[in-house]
Amino acid sequence: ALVLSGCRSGGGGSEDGASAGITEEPCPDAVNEDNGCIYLGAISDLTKGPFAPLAVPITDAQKAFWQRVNEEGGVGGYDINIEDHIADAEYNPEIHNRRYQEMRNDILALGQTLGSSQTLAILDDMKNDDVIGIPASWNSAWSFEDQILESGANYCFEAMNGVDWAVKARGVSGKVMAIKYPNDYGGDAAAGAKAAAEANDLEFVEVETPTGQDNQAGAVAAVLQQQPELIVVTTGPAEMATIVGGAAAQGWQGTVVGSSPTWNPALLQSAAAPALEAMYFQAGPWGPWGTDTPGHEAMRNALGDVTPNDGYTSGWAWSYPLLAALEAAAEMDGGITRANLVEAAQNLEEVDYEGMLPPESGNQAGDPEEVAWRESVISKVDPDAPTGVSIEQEMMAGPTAESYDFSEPCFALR
Amino acid sequence: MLSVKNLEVVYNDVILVLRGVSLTVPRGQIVALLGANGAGKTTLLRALSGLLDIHDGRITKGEILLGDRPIHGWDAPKIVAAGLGQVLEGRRVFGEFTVEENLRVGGHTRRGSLTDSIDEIYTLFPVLKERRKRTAGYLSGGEQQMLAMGRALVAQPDVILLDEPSLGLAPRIVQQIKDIVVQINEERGTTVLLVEQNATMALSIAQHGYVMEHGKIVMDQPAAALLEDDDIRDFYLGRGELATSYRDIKHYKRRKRWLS
Amino acid sequence: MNQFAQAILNGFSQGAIYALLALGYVMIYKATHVISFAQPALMVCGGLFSYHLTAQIGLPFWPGLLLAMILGALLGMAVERLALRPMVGKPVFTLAIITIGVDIVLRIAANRYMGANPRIVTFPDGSRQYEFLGLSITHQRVALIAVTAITVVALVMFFRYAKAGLAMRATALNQETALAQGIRVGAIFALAWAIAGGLATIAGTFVAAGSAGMEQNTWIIALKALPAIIIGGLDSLPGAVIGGLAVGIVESLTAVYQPDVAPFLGANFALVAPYALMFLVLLVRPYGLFGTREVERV
Amino acid sequence: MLTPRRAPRPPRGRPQLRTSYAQDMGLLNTPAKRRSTALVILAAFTVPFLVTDDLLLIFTLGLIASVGAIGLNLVTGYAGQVSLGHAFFLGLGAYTGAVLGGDPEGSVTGYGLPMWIWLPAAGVVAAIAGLIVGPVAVRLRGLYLAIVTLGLVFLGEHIFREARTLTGGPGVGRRGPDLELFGIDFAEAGSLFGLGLSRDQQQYLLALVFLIVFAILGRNIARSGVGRAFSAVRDRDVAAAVIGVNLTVYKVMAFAMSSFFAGVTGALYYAVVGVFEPGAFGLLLSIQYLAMVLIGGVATISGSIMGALFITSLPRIAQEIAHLFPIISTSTVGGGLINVFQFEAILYGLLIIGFLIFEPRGLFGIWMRIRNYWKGWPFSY
Amino acid sequence: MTESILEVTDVELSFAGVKALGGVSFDIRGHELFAIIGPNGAGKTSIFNVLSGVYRPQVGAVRFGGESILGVAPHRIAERGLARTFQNIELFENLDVVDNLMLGRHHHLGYGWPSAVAWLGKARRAEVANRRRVEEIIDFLEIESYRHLPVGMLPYGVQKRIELGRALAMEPRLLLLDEPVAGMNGEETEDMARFILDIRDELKIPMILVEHDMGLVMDLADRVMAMDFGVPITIGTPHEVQTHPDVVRAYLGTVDDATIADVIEEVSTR
Ligand SMILES: Nc1ncnc2c1ncn2[C@@H]1O[C@H](COP(=O)(O)OP(=O)(O)OP(=O)(O)O)[C@@H](O)[C@H]1O
Ligand SMILES: Nc1ncnc2c1ncn2[C@@H]1O[C@H](COP(=O)(O)OP(=O)(O)OP(=O)(O)O)[C@@H](O)[C@H]1O
Ligand SMILES: [Mg+2]
Ligand SMILES: [Mg+2]
Repeated sequence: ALVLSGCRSGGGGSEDGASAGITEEPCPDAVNEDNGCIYLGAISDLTKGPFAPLAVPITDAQKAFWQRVNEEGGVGGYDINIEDHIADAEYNPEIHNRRYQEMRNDILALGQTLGSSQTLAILDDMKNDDVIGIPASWNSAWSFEDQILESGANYCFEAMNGVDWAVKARGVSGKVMAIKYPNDYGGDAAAGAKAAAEANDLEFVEVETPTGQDNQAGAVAAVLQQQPELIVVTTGPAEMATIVGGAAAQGWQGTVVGSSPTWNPALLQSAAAPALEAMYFQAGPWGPWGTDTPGHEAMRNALGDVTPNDGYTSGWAWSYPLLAALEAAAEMDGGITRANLVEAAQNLEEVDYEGMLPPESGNQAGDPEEVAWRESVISKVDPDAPTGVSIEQEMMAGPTAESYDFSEPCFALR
Repeated sequence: MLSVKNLEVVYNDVILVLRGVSLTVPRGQIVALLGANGAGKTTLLRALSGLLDIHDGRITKGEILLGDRPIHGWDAPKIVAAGLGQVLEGRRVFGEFTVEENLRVGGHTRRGSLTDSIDEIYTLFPVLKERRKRTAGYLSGGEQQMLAMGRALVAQPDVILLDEPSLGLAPRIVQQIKDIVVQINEERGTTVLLVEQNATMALSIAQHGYVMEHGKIVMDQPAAALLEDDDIRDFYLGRGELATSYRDIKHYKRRKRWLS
Repeated sequence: MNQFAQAILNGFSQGAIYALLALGYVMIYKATHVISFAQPALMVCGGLFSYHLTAQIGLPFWPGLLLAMILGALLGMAVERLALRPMVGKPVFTLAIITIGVDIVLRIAANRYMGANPRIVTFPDGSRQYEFLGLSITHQRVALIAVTAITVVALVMFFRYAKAGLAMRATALNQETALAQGIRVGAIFALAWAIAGGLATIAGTFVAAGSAGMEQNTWIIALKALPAIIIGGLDSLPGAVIGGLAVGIVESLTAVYQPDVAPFLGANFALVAPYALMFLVLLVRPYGLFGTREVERV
Repeated sequence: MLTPRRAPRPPRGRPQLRTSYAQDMGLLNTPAKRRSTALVILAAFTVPFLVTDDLLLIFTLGLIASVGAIGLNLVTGYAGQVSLGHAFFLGLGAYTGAVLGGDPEGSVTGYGLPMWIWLPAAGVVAAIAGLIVGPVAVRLRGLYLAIVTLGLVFLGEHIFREARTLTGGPGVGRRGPDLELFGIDFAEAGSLFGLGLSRDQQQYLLALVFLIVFAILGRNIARSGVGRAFSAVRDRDVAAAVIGVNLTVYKVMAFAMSSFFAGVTGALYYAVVGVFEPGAFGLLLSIQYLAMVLIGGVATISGSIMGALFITSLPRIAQEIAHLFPIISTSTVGGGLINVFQFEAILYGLLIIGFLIFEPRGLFGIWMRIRNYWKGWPFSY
Repeated sequence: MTESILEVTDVELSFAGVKALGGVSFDIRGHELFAIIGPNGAGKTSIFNVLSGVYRPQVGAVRFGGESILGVAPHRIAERGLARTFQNIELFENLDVVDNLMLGRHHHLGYGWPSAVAWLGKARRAEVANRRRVEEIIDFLEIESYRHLPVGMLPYGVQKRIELGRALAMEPRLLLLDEPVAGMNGEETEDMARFILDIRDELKIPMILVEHDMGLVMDLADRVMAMDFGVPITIGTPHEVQTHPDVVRAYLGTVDDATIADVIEEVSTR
């Protein structure tokens, strides 16, 4: 198979960008036998990488999303297939690149590209190939990349909203501490937290902490030493629970604001549960799994009997703009092609998120300063909710985010 | 007691080293096995004690009987437990162990206290007693050889295979080794298969002798007869009466071979 | 001062986990002279056994742990039998790479079991605090330290009074010679792996009972034991314990003080502090604190 | 000293007999070796015209990694100093290359120097690090050395993480240097000797030439007095010293040479990969290179190359095999007992285990068997 | 007689309280064959280890070729012309015979790593020239047929010969042989004896020989030193040493011992 599939002369013949990734043949196992087929790729982190626990539900939700689209008749006479080009890149830019090379002639667009440096590794090729992609993160830099079709408020705005909310709703008036991973995710959120702290005239400190629950002694010590009133965390769930649990065990009290990647419902079984229930809140781009909107509802129906997880919610919500772009491209001259899709994506003004986000949040046509979506929801710990959190504060943008000068990313990727 | 019938051994699936060896070591006797370097003596002993595996060797034909039990195909620990002990070629002491620990490992298969048998070894080799707490790897070559011998005796096997036990020993100790072999043979009735380059020594205590060349037994006679044999004298015993000083051996000699 | 003492106490209790893991490495090294890179997987699997037995099947913690240890030991033996035994007598680095293969296989299987959610073992009354001299420690940590102490004593006794201890070392030094003494090398290997599996299970269980539980990335903890065994000396049981505790304490002290005392070392220098300590120890003692010096004479 | 003898003259028509010592010590000292090497090289040059670009990328990376594997084989295979620190030297080379050859306009430091500067410089910087580490090796043995060099990897990762202006930091990373040599831009499709070539074809050819050069250098080291001294140090160091080999010098030299190879490999490899981040240079990378050496064959140059190609293409091999099992491959992510990616990853582990169990002498061992079989051809017996 | 190549004066060596050598003095005169005998553990090998720089004695002086070699690294001593064989064979098992011997010529190669990497004129010429010397030794020791075999696979007797060859390849000014015929049968011992004699008589290399084969020692040696417990008992001609009562008691065994009687008889009839 290796030799056959790799044979230069036998390689499919669809090397010209115009028609790549789209055929008049029906998809394998097609829902609509009469439709042609659009192939999407997904380069994710499915086995060994650090995000595998989240990436698997994200990817599953995306499969379910496109399956539902097909069941509702497809787009412009085509079914969408993402199943055939899912690849595991182990959160490694090098493998990410390899996986992209393997599929670049066979896909129309990337339904998922997970990781920042990973996506950067293929971004130039994507540009040359006229391939757009859905990121699996909320990095502020994506607003500035034409090839990338992001959804919801980025980490930076999210952190601003978290701080603003805590000041207002929890009466925070003391020191704000950002505890962050030393990467783009941490950097983006910390920049937002800092901006908000400054805007609210609060003292601000930043602590960088590595991955691994066994490596949080420094962060715990920093909390105990500095006694912040508010902590904005951008780590994984294990680290967040270890820090909050550890600091609380030694007497610290205050407010913790995390974001979607810092939370896992299983933490409610841990020794840190009491501390989390008392202090943990989470800013997010949209409501958690159990939220009552048509989009959430459709997702829950489509996924059926799975253990609820907000990875699903994200994977589902992220897919809407690509659907919108496909629908727009189908209306254009020449129908759905890579080039049309790029153009459609760049000119999207509204995306129907079925209530998960307001339609105007999908606006891509304009300066990020003008169109970037700045509103988040705040959730609280709720042991009765399916994913352990439920909405505390509906979609809003705090004063800091409202007035933030977004003429460049909060945290530069290149 | 121990008999080998038509044994063939192959290393790495290709190198045929024993080509049909048969030999018998009757109960309570001492049998000497002679042969040039590379003849296959060590290989035969490995086959007897089940250590071929580890050298990528395999018995391809023939059988080995210990008493009336076929033991080819058994693994080494089982053979040792059945009463067959071995002194490996080339002083294989556990270098990082002390002398005493080495002796204790030697008694691994024995139940109960080892103190008595170890004391016995110390009487046989007083040097070892002096060095009992020292790291074996730092002993002199000869001391290590004594230790290897002593270690095999701790287990008090019924049959013992000795692979060049006198290697690198001072003449007085060689003498002593000889006495020890005779002693355990007489007092405990231990059966001995003795591989030696020091053929004079070996044949002087053995009842029977075998000579091996190129993986075959080429001579099989009572020890006394072998001692008289001219060829044996020439090749194993060194310069007999005929030979003069090494200084006079200036001519190139062609090695005589019996068969093959 | 109090902060200092607390940091040491925290490091000590974290070090107990490293010590258990280090003991596992040392066991396998003692019998085979191989460093097993499968130890992380054994730890993860052990933690999951405990999780499954307590959270899913409903056993209480201690019986669950005991049963899990048995399963962990069996898993260790199975690994040895299937992947390592065929390689007896082969170069140790080849074996080490094989253990890496084993680690991948086991961990993927464990990941499959875990899925997206961390698996958390509930330790009864685990978060109760004890206070003394102004220091605080949780009930669970006290239990961990006690279990570690009991395990260490049991192992040391075993090695002092059982023949297997000497036989195990003999096997590692020279398999052929060991075989010739009647030592059942295979059984020794199995024993070493079984003990290592059991130890990894205890460590894994306490990791899984921590505030974040056992998740897909938790295995990395097991690598902390590597500097520990070098500090203590690869083949020394007391060395493993002291090394493990030293790593825990140094890590904790660095995490607390380095940002203020030596900020120029960069953020999170605590991650590499164990290795820095290892370098220092080796400068003075090339075989670690208690390791056996390799004998070499000509 | 001894009665000199003239070299024996070979009878006519017996090509196996060498007429001079120089021939006996030649790079390829038998016609069979010459013939098979020529064939292999020829085949290697035709590969880019036969396979698709995605496969070609894997081969390109495999060829470059081969040089790193040869380097590790020098220190670990030939000189017996087991190093788990290779990832550190690879990283050092990668960042040296990226900083010297990188885009001066970007947010991370880059000097935009040409390839003929950054590539050797990457080797030199890594070699200097090797010179510094080498003396530690003199004191330590076996696994102690292995773990200490592993410490180097952790230290290196820390430095790479912290030196954000040079490395971009974790999760962000930076771009490698521009691949442009003798006016040929290997990062774009172009034409070479009148042949229209895609980017991947060009990079493949570059990697191939790069490997050939370094394989010859490696072979020279191995067959010269230096290589012999390495083996002596490995097999018996006391005896080596007593016959006149300076242990310290050769251990340090082994580290320095190996690091040089690693340095150039790192620079070129990540230039081809494009974007890389500090996490790349962790324990796993070191282990991968060790696996290349072990699976390829210890202390052989050709083994290193086979090992590197094998390990770099192993994920793809596992992927292809996994798709042969239809039951598993139908479910991609959720559902089922196990999904296809997990199956792939497990296969990857199993292949390593199985391979070493069934052929502990590595790919080189298999190659020797095949060669021995064909040597007697057509009279195979 | 000119200055002697080796002078050992009052050398004492102990290991963590254990005395291995307790005041050893001797010298080598001309190109004589000097033998050292003594019971196991007497310190013979330790003397060799002191001479070749593996051990450093706590007390005493060792002058080789007129210069002190105390504290000099083993490889430097080798470069000055001291070569040895080992009691337990210390060959490089994975290398073939030629490479083992070429390693003996290591410090005669005379090219550094840059030439090695490039393999241009210099390295190539040096390799060829040294290979020629190695082939002479191969001829001399009659090991042609093993040339390209890894030495680990060869029979013990051949390995001993190759070890001698490696020492010879160093073109030594003094050669130390540690039990060169241990584990050999009569015929192989004869071969070895012949080589030793040729080395002394034709190559004129002085030698120190440690050996338990009394026949060989008494036959070949010019002078013999007997030692026990790290101190010399006596130095003299073979005959003197052999009949020295202390030597007989400590080393050879009781006089009624048949083999020893043989030996004494044999030597005294000559
Ligand atoms: N592991 C092995 N692999 C391949 N060949 C081997 C192996 N061990 C021994 N041989 C070969 O088998 C033959 C017999 O070797 P063996 O060691 O049995 O001889 P020996 O009679 O004991 O010789 P010595 O007197 O030197 O000890 C030799 O030619 C040797 O090269
Ligand atoms: N490195 C060392 N460490 C400790 N003790 C040592 C060391 N080297 C030698 N010895 C001791 O010194 C003494 C003399 O040893 P040496 O090897 O010189 O004896 P030898 O005369 O060569 O004996 P043999 O004839 O048995 O080879 C022995 O008791 C030995 O244990
Ligand atoms: Mg033998
Ligand atoms: Mg000696």
